[in-house]
Amino acid sequence: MAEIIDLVLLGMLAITAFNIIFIKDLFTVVMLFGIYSFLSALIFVNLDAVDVAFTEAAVGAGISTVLMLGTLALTGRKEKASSHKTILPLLVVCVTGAALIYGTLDMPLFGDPDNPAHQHVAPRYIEDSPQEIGIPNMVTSVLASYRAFDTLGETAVVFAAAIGVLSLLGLPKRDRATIQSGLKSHLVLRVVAKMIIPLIVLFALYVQFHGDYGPGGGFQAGVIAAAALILYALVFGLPMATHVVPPRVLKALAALGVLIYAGTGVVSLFLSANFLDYSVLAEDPVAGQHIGIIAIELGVGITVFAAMLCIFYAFAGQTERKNIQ
Amino acid sequence: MLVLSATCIAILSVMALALARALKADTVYDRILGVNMFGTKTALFIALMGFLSGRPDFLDIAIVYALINFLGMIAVLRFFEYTAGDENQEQEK
Amino acid sequence: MFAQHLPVLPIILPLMAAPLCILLGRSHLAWLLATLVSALSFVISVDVLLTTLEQGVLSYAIGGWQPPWGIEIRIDTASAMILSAVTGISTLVLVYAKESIAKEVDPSQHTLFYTAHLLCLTGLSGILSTGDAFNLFVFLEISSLATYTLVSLGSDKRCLTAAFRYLVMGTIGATFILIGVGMLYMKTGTLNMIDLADRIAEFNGNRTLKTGLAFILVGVSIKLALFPLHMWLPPAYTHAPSAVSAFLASTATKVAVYVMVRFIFTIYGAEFVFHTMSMDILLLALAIVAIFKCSFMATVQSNVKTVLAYSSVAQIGYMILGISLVSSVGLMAGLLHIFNHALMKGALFMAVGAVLLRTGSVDIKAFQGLGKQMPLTMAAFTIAGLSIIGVPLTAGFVSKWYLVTAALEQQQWVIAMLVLLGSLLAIIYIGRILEAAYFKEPSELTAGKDIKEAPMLMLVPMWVLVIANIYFGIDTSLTLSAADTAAQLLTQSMTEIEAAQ
Amino acid sequence: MSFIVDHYNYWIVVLLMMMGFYVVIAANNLVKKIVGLNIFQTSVFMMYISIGKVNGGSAPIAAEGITTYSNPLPHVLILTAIVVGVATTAVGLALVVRIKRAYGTVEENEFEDKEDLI
Amino acid sequence: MIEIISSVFLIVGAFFSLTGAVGIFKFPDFFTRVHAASVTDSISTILIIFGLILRTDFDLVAVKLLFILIFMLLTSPTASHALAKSARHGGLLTLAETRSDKKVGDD
Amino acid sequence: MNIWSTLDPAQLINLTIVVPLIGAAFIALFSQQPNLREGVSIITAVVLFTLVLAVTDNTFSKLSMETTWVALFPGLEIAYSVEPLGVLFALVASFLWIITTIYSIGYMRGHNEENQTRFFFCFALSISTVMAICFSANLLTLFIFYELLTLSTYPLVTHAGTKEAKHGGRVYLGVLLSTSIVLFLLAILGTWVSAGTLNFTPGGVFTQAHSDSLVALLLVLFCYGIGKAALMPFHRWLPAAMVAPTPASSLLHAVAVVKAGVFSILKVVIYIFGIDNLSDIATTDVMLYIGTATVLLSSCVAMTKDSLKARLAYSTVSQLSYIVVGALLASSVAAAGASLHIATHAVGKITLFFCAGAIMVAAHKKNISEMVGLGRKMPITMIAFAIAALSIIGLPPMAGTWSKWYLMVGAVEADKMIIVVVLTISSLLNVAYLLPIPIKAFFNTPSGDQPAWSWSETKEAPLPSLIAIVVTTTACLWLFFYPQPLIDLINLIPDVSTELKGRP
Repeated sequence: MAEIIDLVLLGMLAITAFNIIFIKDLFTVVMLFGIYSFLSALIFVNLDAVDVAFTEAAVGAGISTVLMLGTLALTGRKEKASSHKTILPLLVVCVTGAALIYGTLDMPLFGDPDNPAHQHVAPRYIEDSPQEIGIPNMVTSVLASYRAFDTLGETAVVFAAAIGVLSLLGLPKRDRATIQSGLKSHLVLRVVAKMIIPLIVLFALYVQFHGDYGPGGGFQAGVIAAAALILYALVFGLPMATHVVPPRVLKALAALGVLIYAGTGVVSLFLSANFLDYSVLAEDPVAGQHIGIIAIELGVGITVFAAMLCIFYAFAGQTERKNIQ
Repeated sequence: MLVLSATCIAILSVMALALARALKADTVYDRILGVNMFGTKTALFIALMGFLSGRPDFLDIAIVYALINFLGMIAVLRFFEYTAGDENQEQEK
Repeated sequence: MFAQHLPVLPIILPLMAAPLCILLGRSHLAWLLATLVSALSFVISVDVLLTTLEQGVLSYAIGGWQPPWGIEIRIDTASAMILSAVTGISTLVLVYAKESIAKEVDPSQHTLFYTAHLLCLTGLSGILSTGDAFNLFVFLEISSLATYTLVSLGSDKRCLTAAFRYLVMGTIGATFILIGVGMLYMKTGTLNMIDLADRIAEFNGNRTLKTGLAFILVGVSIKLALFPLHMWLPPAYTHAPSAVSAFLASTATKVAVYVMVRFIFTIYGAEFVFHTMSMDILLLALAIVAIFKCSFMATVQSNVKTVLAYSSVAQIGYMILGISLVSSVGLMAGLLHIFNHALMKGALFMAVGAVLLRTGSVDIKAFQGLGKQMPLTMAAFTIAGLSIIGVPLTAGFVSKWYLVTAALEQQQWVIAMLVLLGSLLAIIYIGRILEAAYFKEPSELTAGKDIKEAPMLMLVPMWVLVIANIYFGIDTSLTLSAADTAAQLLTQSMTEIEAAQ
Repeated sequence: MSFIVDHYNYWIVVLLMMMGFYVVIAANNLVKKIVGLNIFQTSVFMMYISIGKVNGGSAPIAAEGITTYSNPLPHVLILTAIVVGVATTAVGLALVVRIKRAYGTVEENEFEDKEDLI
Repeated sequence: MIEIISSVFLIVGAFFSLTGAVGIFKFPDFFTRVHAASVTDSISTILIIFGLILRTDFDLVAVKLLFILIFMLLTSPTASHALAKSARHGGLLTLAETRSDKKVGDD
Repeated sequence: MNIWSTLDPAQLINLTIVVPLIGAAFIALFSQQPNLREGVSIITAVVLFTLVLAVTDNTFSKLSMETTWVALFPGLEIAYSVEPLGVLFALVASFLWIITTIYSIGYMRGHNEENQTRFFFCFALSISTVMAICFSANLLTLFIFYELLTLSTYPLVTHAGTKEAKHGGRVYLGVLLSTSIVLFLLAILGTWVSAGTLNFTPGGVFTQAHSDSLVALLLVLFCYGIGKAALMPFHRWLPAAMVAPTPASSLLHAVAVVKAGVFSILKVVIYIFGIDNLSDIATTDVMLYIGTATVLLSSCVAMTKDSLKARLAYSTVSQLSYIVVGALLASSVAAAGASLHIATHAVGKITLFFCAGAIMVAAHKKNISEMVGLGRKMPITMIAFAIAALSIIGLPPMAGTWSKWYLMVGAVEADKMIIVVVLTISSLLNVAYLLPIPIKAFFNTPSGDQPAWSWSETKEAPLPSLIAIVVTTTACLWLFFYPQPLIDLINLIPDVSTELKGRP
């Protein structure tokens, strides 16, 4: 069954990607990209990567698509036909593809438990992490403890992206509350949005603190919380949203999250352990690990929430500007 | 189990049809409709898959799907307002 | 107390300082913090370098998890040497940036500039220190994202398209690296570099590993702007703010060269790359073409920053040439050139930035007559330019000397001669600028303007680099011993194989 | 036959990657380039997740009664990579917005000051 | 017993969603298509989720399923409504209108 | 003669290099006071000459003088050590610097040149580098100062600042830098990699173990790489550099640059290849014949030039090749002749250039065709010219006789009769292109209605210039009658001797 689903999904992916190449209406392209993300997230679920699917759905289909749509609102939705350069790209792609196919010939069999990838490092994560770290979600264990440094880097990347977007687009000013915007004609939408936005925030908190046991964690929670506010901004207008969460606060929050994460590592340093070694945070190493993971997940969640929302604000501020003019 | 599988396949075919609608549509609204339908069915599909694989605690993902689908729809509608003025209804097929 | 933690500090200090900059808000506070942190990192890296020279490789398990399960910070002499150069240049550039940025960047973005700079430094330090292949990718992306931001801060609108081009190319490169690392992982089950090296040795001629190597090399080649994948570099360096050009030109591509060295010598092993895959011939050819094509391009540009940017691509050719000679001396020459080129390009771009500050232009015409109007700046430019050419008693001569020595040791007379011919082109493109500065009358661009010497805060870092150029051209003991130790360590496996045969 | 069954997943993923890659390098519109970049990256993520799959395995969240888990390590890597991807997308799109403002177009061949490159 | 009821729910739900999918192709104008899609969306969601709830032990999983159901029942019709409204706002006409007033273009 | 005998011999070397630098610093300091500035120039030159004399004294008393500045690479230092050939060159250079300085004062003032400070400054700098070249202990040091010499003389070449001067400067810099970087440096590196040392070693550094083809290749690289020796086809820079003011030209063509080139070739031949091994190298003969071809060809070209300085330039190209030929003949006598020719040609050619400059300053004439009857206007200058020309030709009783004599003897000893023939033909060509000038000046009367010659018409160059001319002319004669100190010095060079082998 899983194989059939896999194949069907891959087929749909291929069709979607193929259409994206040729469709000139960028609006459609972006929507199809949303579908592409959804489909790939389904594949991730099908291949047991639930945390990844969670993230891909929230980020790829959610944030990326919203940002792309926001950009289209500013740049126009038609791709102009280009007469030149199809041969060279095609050639490059064919060569690259051929190289990859060549590479697959010696690849380990798909799904074979005896693959080297499953034999060397991974068994320890699977077998020992529930005892060493004390939480059932191995992905969270690896992410937040064994490879916490990667995740610190990831947080820095999000922060860097926020810095980049802010320096390029700047944050909207707070004092534009007078201008009515948003989907103001959609009364039903406004009512429903008011009802579900608290639900989403609640769900985000659940994902934040349930990440140890189920799929999810700081990153996903941050994105979902940001999604709630993005929804708010979309329905009620950016000025309203900036009143709820002011941009300056967001900027500070994004910075704070990184500091919380790195600070946790520095605390370990002061407790004469290696950087990001949580075992020393409590008497019991396992409890220490747990405390550490909660702390850094909080840092990740705050940074991601603030950074994503910041980025959205920056884009929305631009569309708002265009709208006024 | 068989019923679950059958339902899965049915939903999968609905997804395929919705996708086809999104790819081949007369108006941009039809596209959006297809995309929306695709999104809701995907959420259902995930829920079914959770049961199929015996790990129903993945329902969180289905929630995210539903949420993101809604968000995406609103974003499409919102930003479509800006671009609709730019060009006429699309005509390509 | 912190002695054993020193290897990790050059990464986390700037990483923590970056958000602090945002929290501080005021640009001059951010500047002060960034400079101090960068200087502290520099001190630490030099200390680490000296430690590696005494004790060999430093290993540090992040989170207390032993490799290969956890991420290891692994600093050998090669990394420490380049790390010192990167942090050192970063400090100087930050000192320099205060005045330079004030003119070129909007005041509201100054804090963001320092934050992005610190993030970039974090990324570069991380790349240099980490012993984990995937972690390297993460830090590569931190530095890249910060770099795109920094480039886009330029005052000319063309910086935007340049940054975009850079972003697309850079992301393709990073994704290629990601594909390659994935292939490595699927065949070996590990991501730790040393562990990878041990396990790769078992598969000789595996097609997946070969493809992985090809993708990693192409990806890294984009990042290091190896010809013909260098298209993003000249516009990016031309239109970025001067301080950014100075920082990037002297560090970012060098770090990418380091990544290539890591993958070739530490992970795959020279044996696999050069004997099984015969990559040396390809790299050699590309390096030679890069040297000539881009040096030639440099000679016909009118924008001095573009000249220097093309020169950078050409100089990268020299580094790759050193690597592709497959010998300890060649690698040593490559590493030396990474270090030395950082010194000279930094100084050159700083001088050009000072000219931009005072004349408002970096066209070669703006340089006319500057020899009298900005004598100190132009003297710095001259000395650093001589170093690029490879004039004796400058740092550039030392690395070229070893490069040619390495070529001659393998009886590659033609290559040796080509390397020297490349220097001639450098004479032409540097000479054009010097001629304008010293032997021409001010052009209409600057005529009538009262052009003063650059401010102290710009001159000091510029001259520190210039003096370093001369110092390391005369007293080569430190750089040579470091590069030699590093090269020996990296080619250890190679020599063992040769000894066994 | 078994060769195909064992590799079809990789092949389709390669096909997807290449479609994305083609969009990146062939598209004239900058937004489309970014979309292509995302497709390319997402497909690479699929390759990684394929590596982690173990037949008969289950999602790597410890639960009673389950003995085989898929490999969690690729999942962790890809979580990070997805974030990197969205970060790049955000910065890229911000650049596109600025380019539109500065040049009035986002079509690559319409920039009036095309630089003589290569 | 519960299993059978659940199966019936699931199959009927699957059937409804298939009809909805056919509907978005076969119905003549946009508004009728929206109608087909949104109505079947809701009913099939209700049926399938109930079918699934019956297969649980009525624990946290069931709560989550209920949450999904409520969420989807709130969002899906709203989205459809907003879409239809947008389309109307954007000048799209029903089939009847198009027939009766051919002069009005859909721009 | 040794007024510096109290000084440590090693310090002497440092001083010879540093004293001109200090002089340069003071010249720059006194840029506003011409008298003071030129006073400093002359004092520095004199001090330098006494220093070199002290070094000579030490050399005769077989005192070894060595000093090391810095170790650039392991086993490779910037180091100096005195050996007789270098002393010879240093003597010539430092002596002629005094004269040239005196001459320049007259010339520059008479010509109202701009940027005189820069001129004297660069002059002092280049002398400093020449001293370093003279005493360098290894090829790397030689190379470094060889390059510095090129760079420090570049401002002299482009001194006029005109378009023409810049073009000349470009050719000058282009040819010299490119040959030195691409060929000379390559040859040095090749030597370093294969022999493992760059130190000048009596008898050479190559052993039987080195492959013949490698050594042969290196010889070619050295001969062409040392572009300052102006071996064809890399001689173009020399005529191009003629745009320089005459004192600079005389420095370039008689004292510093070209002599540094042939000096380097001699040093390489004697101390890197070894004269005795030279005949075993396959390419020696090839280079030898290229050298002789240069001798003949450039003499022919010289005849076609009407511009006096250009003619002298081609004459220099020709004369330089004498030295190259002498070095490559693989004969100790020829090498001695070549070494001696450095000195004799220097005094001869500098006199010729001084005269050319004097004519420019006093009569504003550049071309030979305009110099008809000039002997009456400038009798001292033209007499000096004639004497120097005879010296270049190699007729007794002028200094040039000795060097040509030894070269001939060397050629005979090496059994290369063709060289003897070529040298003879070349001397005839010298006669053909040099002697007509004084002859025209003295014996032809200008066409047209020019009045007859009278004393009142005499308008010689400024006094300092005239003094300089007289001194160098005297030197031309002096060296014929008292060449012994120089010959003694040359005989100290290992493997070089004015005595024929087998006849001690």
